[in-house]
Amino acid sequence: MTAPGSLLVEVRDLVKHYPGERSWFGLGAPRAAVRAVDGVSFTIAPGRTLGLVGESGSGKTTVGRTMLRLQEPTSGKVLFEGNDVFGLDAARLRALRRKMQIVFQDPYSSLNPRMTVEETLREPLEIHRLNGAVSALLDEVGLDAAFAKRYPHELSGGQRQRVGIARALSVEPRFIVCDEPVSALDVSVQAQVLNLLADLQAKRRLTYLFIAHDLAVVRHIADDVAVMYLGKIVEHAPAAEIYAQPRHPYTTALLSAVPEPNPRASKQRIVLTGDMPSPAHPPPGCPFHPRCPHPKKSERCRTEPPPLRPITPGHLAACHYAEEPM
Amino acid sequence: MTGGVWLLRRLVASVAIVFAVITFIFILIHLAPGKPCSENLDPRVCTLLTRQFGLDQPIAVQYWRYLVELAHGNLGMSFSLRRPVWDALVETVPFTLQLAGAALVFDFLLGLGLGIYQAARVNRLPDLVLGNATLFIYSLPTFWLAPILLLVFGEKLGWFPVGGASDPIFCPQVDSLYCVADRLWHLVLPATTLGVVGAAGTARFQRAAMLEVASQDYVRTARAKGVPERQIVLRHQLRNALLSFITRFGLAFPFLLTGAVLVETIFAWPGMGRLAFDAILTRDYPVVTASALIASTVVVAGNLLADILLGFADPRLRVHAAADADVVTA
Amino acid sequence: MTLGNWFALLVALVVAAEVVRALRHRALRQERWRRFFRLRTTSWGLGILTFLVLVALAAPLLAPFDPNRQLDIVHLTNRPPSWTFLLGTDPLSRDVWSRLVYGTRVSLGIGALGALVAVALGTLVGALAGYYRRWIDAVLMRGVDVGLALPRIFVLLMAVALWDGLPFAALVVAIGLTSWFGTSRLVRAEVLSLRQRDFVVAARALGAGSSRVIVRHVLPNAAAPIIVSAALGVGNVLLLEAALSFLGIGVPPPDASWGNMIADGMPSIYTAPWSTFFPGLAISLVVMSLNGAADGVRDALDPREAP
Amino acid sequence: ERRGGCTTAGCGTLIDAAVVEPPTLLPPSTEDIVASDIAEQLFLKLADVGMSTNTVGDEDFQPLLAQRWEWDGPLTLVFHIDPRARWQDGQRVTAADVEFTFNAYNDSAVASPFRPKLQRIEKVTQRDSLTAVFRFREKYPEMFYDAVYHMRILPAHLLRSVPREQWRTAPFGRQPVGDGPYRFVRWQAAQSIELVADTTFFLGRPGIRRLIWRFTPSLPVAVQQVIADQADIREQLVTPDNVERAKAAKQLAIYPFRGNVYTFLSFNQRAPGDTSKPHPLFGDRDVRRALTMAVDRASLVKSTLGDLGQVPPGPISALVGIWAPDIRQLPYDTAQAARLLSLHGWRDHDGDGIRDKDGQPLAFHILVPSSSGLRKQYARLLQEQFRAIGVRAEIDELEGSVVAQRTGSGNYDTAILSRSNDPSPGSGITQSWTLAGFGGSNFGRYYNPEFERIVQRAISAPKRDQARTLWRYALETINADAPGIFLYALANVGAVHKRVENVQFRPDSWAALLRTWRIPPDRLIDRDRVER
Amino acid sequence: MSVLLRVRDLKTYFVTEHGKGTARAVDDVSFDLYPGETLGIVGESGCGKTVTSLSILRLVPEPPGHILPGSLIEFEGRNLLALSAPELRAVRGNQIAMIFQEPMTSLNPVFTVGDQIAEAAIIHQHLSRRAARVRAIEMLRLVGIPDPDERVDDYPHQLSGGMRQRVMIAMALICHPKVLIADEPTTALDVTIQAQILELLDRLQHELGMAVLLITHDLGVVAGHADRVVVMYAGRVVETATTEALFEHPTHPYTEGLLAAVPRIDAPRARLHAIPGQVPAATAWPPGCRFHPRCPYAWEKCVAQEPPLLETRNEAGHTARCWLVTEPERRAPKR
Ligand SMILES: Nc1ncnc2c1ncn2[C@@H]1O[C@H](COP(=O)(O)OP(=O)(O)OP(=O)(O)O)[C@@H](O)[C@H]1O
Ligand SMILES: Nc1ncnc2c1ncn2[C@@H]1O[C@H](COP(=O)(O)OP(=O)(O)OP(=O)(O)O)[C@@H](O)[C@H]1O
Ligand SMILES: [Mg+2]
Ligand SMILES: [Mg+2]
Repeated sequence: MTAPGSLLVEVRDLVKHYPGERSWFGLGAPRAAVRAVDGVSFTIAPGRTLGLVGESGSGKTTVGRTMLRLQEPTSGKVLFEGNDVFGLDAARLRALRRKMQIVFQDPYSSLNPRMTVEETLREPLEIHRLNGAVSALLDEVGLDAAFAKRYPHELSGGQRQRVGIARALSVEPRFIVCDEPVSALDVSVQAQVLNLLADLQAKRRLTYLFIAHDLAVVRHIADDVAVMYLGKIVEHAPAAEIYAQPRHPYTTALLSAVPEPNPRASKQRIVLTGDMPSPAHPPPGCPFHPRCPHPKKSERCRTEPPPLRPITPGHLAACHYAEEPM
Repeated sequence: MTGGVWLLRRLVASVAIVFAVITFIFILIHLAPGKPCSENLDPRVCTLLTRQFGLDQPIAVQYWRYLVELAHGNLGMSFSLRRPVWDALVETVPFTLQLAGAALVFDFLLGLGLGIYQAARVNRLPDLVLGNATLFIYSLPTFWLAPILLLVFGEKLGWFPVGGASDPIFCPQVDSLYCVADRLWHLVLPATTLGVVGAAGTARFQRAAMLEVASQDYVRTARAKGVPERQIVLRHQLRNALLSFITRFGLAFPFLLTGAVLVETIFAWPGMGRLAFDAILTRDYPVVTASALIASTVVVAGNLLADILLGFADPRLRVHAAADADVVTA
Repeated sequence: MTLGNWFALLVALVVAAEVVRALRHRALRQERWRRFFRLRTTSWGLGILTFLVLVALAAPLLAPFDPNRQLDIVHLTNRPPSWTFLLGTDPLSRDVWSRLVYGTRVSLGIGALGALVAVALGTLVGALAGYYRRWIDAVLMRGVDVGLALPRIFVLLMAVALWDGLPFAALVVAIGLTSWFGTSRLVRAEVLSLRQRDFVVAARALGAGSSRVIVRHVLPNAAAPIIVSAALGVGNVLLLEAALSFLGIGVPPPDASWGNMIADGMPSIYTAPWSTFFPGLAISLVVMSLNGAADGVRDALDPREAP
Repeated sequence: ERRGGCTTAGCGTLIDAAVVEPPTLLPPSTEDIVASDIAEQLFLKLADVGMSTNTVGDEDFQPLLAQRWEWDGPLTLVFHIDPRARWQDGQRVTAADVEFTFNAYNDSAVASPFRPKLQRIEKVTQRDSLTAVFRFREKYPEMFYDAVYHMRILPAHLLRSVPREQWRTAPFGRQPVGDGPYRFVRWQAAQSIELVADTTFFLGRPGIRRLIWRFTPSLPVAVQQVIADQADIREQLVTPDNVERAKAAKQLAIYPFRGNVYTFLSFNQRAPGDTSKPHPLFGDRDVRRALTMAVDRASLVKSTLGDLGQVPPGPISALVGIWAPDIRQLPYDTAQAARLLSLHGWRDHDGDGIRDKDGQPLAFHILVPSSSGLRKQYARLLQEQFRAIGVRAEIDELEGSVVAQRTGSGNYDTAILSRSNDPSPGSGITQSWTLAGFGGSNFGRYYNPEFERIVQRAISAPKRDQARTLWRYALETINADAPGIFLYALANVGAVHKRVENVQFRPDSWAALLRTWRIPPDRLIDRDRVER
Repeated sequence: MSVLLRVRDLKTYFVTEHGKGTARAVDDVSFDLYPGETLGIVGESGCGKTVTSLSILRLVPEPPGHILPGSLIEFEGRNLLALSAPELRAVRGNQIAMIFQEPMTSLNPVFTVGDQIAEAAIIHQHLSRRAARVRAIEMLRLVGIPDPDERVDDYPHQLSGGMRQRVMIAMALICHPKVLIADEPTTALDVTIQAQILELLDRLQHELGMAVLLITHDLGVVAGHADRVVVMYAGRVVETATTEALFEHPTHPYTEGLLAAVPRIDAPRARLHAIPGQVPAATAWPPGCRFHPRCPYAWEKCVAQEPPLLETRNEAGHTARCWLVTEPERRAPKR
């Protein structure tokens, strides 16, 4: 991990609970809160990419959106260039939003169907009174200028995603949260978009929080990888290390579950049993213990939540038996 | 939250709504200028009566008195009917319920039937013909339809009675099977008038709902299982289309009550709609407020009923004690 | 009917047909508008509406008589349709066709104004409640609950029957003011789901303020239900106005609206059905056309993306 | 189906297609017409006017509850009650009942609309159990009429315990016990009231066994019921349309009779809302005269009512005996009307088609109750007639109660009002057109001392012929003042099923003689034979 | 071994709203399925996989879709396209069963899963409701759902995605069909759940001995679970081979590109190979070889003339729709 001085983003003990819906008249007792994010901390140095991986519902999107203060957190801090994001007033927040942007997962809902590409791209320029050119933006994401007049439904998924990226780029941000930007795309197009993101990062010295559920995709873009499970980070390490030597049994299982396009690869698969528990009722102790295939699983796992701790320098894992990986 | 608590809360809220409605109506009618006196009444008599009814008091006082009486279950004395409002309501409300109920049945049976039939034959000739017919009927003004029906089926063909709720000679009171039939016979025209427009709406609605469901994946799943087409329509599609239908059902009550005012007047149906209408025109404050009470109660109850029905019909809404605890462990 | 009137009528019909044809033709180029014209009823509806608007605009050209003139109260009352009196005369010996033509102005105006008030208010309340949630939502929606439980006909009757000197425009506004509850629920539901959509989140992430988000991103996408409920609302207002006229409260005489034409003709409905039949038909026609057009709008603004 | 076996004379069921449901059947508490029709069958008067409806003196009166009467001095009238008369609960009808009745009618707590008509009776006492004595305050020609016509004798033993201020809502009013030819059977709210013949009625068993009033709030539908043979009587068809349709129905017989209502456009002579100032327009007699002359009343009547109506020769209906078509009235003369208006400075200065003076257009409102189709139609006709001479009239169609409120308090320009007469010309005219009616039903506050004087003389004229001449003079005086435009007097046309014989409509109260109607046994139909 | 399901020249077109023309979603697709084998069909979104699978059971919504005459779908010697409606129903869910991509929407929300599983057994095996319920519980146990006697009365919304897909499988297999068509059974699921489901399918296929048509866009899934693979592009079959052969010697440039584009967990961080351009619209397939606009090797012939499925030299039954098979020397990259 990088030295604190050179940090762009720092997330400290971020917690986001969605209160259960209150019933009619707001009189009813709320249902159990959904602990979407339950104490997440990490840092990202400028120009680097942190890959955030986890299964559906593990809280990845919530982390991304809360960091940009698109949702108010329950507690915790996010520092951007040393500023407390949650402490900003409206005007400064607006200024900050020029520097932090987000790209969405679903190319179908991320663009306003009633606005042309041009209108979509012009809007941020208007809001921040910038003088940028729509055509330059299109060019940068590899789209023909002719697309400017089109409506989203006239574009393919990959093209929409490029427009989404262009929109994020339009305010010249330093940091972009990429919330599963390629999961909805076909393999061939997914590769195009991943390459585009990599190129842009190099060109503009962008910093990414790259959210994905697919470890293989993250492998191609991230410098560091954090694995989330039930609202918590269970492992966090430089990419090379985490793929070579996963410390948490969940990471191990995830890695082994990725189908490999190689019929001869006869690796020993670890198939986890059961589903991820509901974040409204997380199990006590280690949140992963009900599904954990670790041979050493013990009573301790059931009762004592393992802290996220360094196993080797720069490699954090939240497992009592991280020193003895599977 | 359990079903009981949910219901209790809804009930409390419903009472609050009804209360708000009568307050609003009370204020509105008392703010209206004029006194509850008929056209030819000597103004001196009128003044006397106004004093007798306490209408010369400030509105706040009147409102407070009304609430106190209401709390004691006393709806007051009707000025124009010269009898307790309660008595008048007890006699008229059942008629409105009969009319609205018959119209509702007519509306929904016919509407559902047509809608399902149309959906099953979508874009074919019967569907197109019915589609245009329902659209036309849907846009008919009730007060225009009613005289036509009366003329054709009442006067010219003589199939149905011209107005009234029962035969005054044979059935002044419904005390035999014959009289039940008589009542139904009298119900045909008014209920048709009130129901047919709704039925056309229901048919259009139901057709759309059925088609919406028809394109759902689970219908395809059923087909892939080899379920016969009939069963797909009647079991898989209908069950789901009924969910949106129930919501419509809940919204039908205000419509029926509004329609009842006109229909009851034209068909001489001795119901509450007519009572309320006359009461408004004669400024019979207690009757107006009490009718508003009943009307809003019916509407709110209709909504509540629809919600409850929906809760039963839609498993996703069913209130399970352990709805949250969907923890699954292997 | 003079030759000139016939000619004007013909022109109106042809223009209406042409307008629809031209629109259809142009629509073919754009996916969304092609969907608008998918159903035949939409074209018909649009055509009839266009025709009626033309009729309203060109009323003096189409009407052979002064609509309020009582031509001969002794000899020309309740005349059946003929070449002179295309749709007959009413009990006051006025020409039904001329009244119908001029009534188009009033009735369409009433319908549009009432629906406008209702939809504007419904949209505003729905959008505020749906977008801001929290207590604003709670307060507004409880109000809507009460509004929906309020027997509307009571309120209207009271407002109109009991408050003398209430100008007619106020009645229309009153109709509007009591008709928005359903729309506001509809809009709120739509806004609630829209505010979760990524493009709305994106707009906020870009620093767009609430008003901008609502006006540029949320409302345009909630347009379909709003427009549809406006279209259907016009019909409802017309029917309501007619009902109120029937109950003796409506457009002040002598001016014609379809509703008060029906009311005026009602006493002779059996001996001179034409003076009620044609305005009734006109109302049905408008409601039908609006329904047809609304279907088209629904198709055209279908939030589902084009394949 | 219960087909019964009643096949003799005295069978029969008549259904009246009524429009308005009465609020109560207790006679002093209501002026409602249907209530009065039903009360005719339930409660007897002491005596009643005859078919001639002559109200002067007592010669033309028929004995009813009173077997006979005599004058005991100029101010004392003694009635001898028929000893056979019984209340339907078996009690005898006594002079005590008569005394009780008068006191009740005269009690302000009862708030009876008939009370003003009894002002000149000082008191009623009983001489013995069957003799009631009326004491008058003054002597006048219609003393006997006042004594018998307005009151129906009530059962003191049943009503004495009911507090007077609760009479309006007394349960007795919905469950009356009378002494008339019919007894009350049931009242189905908003549906029907049923009476059955009292076979022991002391003046003879009624011809029809059962009477049912069926309430159908819409007149066209009520008419439709008789046409469709689902009712037997519609006593008032009102419009020529309805008459045509009823004539076309094979089973119906048509009975025209004199109407008791006249309708007029009332000019408010005082400023709206402020009775101390004259009305800016109608304070001027010439404006009123001009407006009256601008209206072609004959054509209006022809247009709306055909043969069913007449232009009244003054503020009276055809019922009263002083009606004469040749009473002098303002002519229909638009030229004269225009000249008169111009003369007073009302000219169309700005060329908008409406006359104006000092920048004020000649415009006013016509108030009309929205419940009356005919009057609404008239309002539209008048509006057009006025427009023709450059006067703008705006129509305010308002609910009956609002109209009552506004006209009663003098807050209006003009209003189309109807007045029903009882057979006596005096009472109606005094109430509506003299100083005595200020604050009462003289809404327009018409006052002409000359007219008052003539009326007084007419009322106290002891001879009918003398009275006639004076009345004619009075009417011509008021016509010249044009306090209103007397628009129409509706002739009544009733329709009754042809099987009914001996049908007689007494103009002041069509149902007064119902007990004499009958159905021959060979013409009985299903509904007549029913036995329940 | 005899062919169980033979698809020949299948053409399924959609008439889109007027003006846009016909979408030739499936255009001349042929393949065979043998008893007990798993045949994978891979291809990117919109290439016609789902329509192919729906066509087999004639579930294509009609209108707008229709299967063109001349197509043949032969199951055990009977042409499914010629069957009457009742005959067809006897096959559906009984001989050939299907599971779908979206387990969320493919289950009817208002019936219990037990009812839905049992329905097919009631229809095809005429079991009583009670017996069918017992069968349903058995099936739930078979697909590895814990507490099946309780879960049988659950509604779909009470289950997680993985469990729903298991229910779908139970529903499909209750009549022991000879063919199971699995249309992207795991796409909507998380990797760990995907692994569970694929494992389950493998096991069940083994136990019940049915043939599986495994439709997916994920080459990794095919690699691990299919015996043979059909690669589709733009409504056409572009390559068929045994799994090993396909991954070892991808012949069609599309297959090649696709393989190269897959991000790999074992590769270091590096640029991915991307196929340029987009999949064309089904209403406007390019002339000639439908892949030529995106193909790095394309030459004039590819534009002019569409290649047939050509037998490659690698292996019997390995065919590819590419002129490169006849002119392998052109495989040298352009530029
Ligand atoms: N607005 C909300 N209200 C209530 N609960 C929410 C809300 N948004 C998310 N959640 C819940 O929070 C948890 C985490 O959601 P989140 O979207 O962050 O997960 P994710 O890891 O991004 O999943 P995915 O891969 O499906 O996008 C989930 O259980 C979700 O149901
Ligand atoms: N109902 C339909 N109406 C019109 N076109 C359709 C319809 N269904 C499918 N298509 C068209 O057929 C083509 C093939 O669709 P299909 O669903 O088979 O693709 P797929 O390979 O299954 O893709 P995916 O991976 O997205 O499921 C697409 O271009 C689609 O537009
Ligand atoms: Mg997410
Ligand atoms: Mg598919």
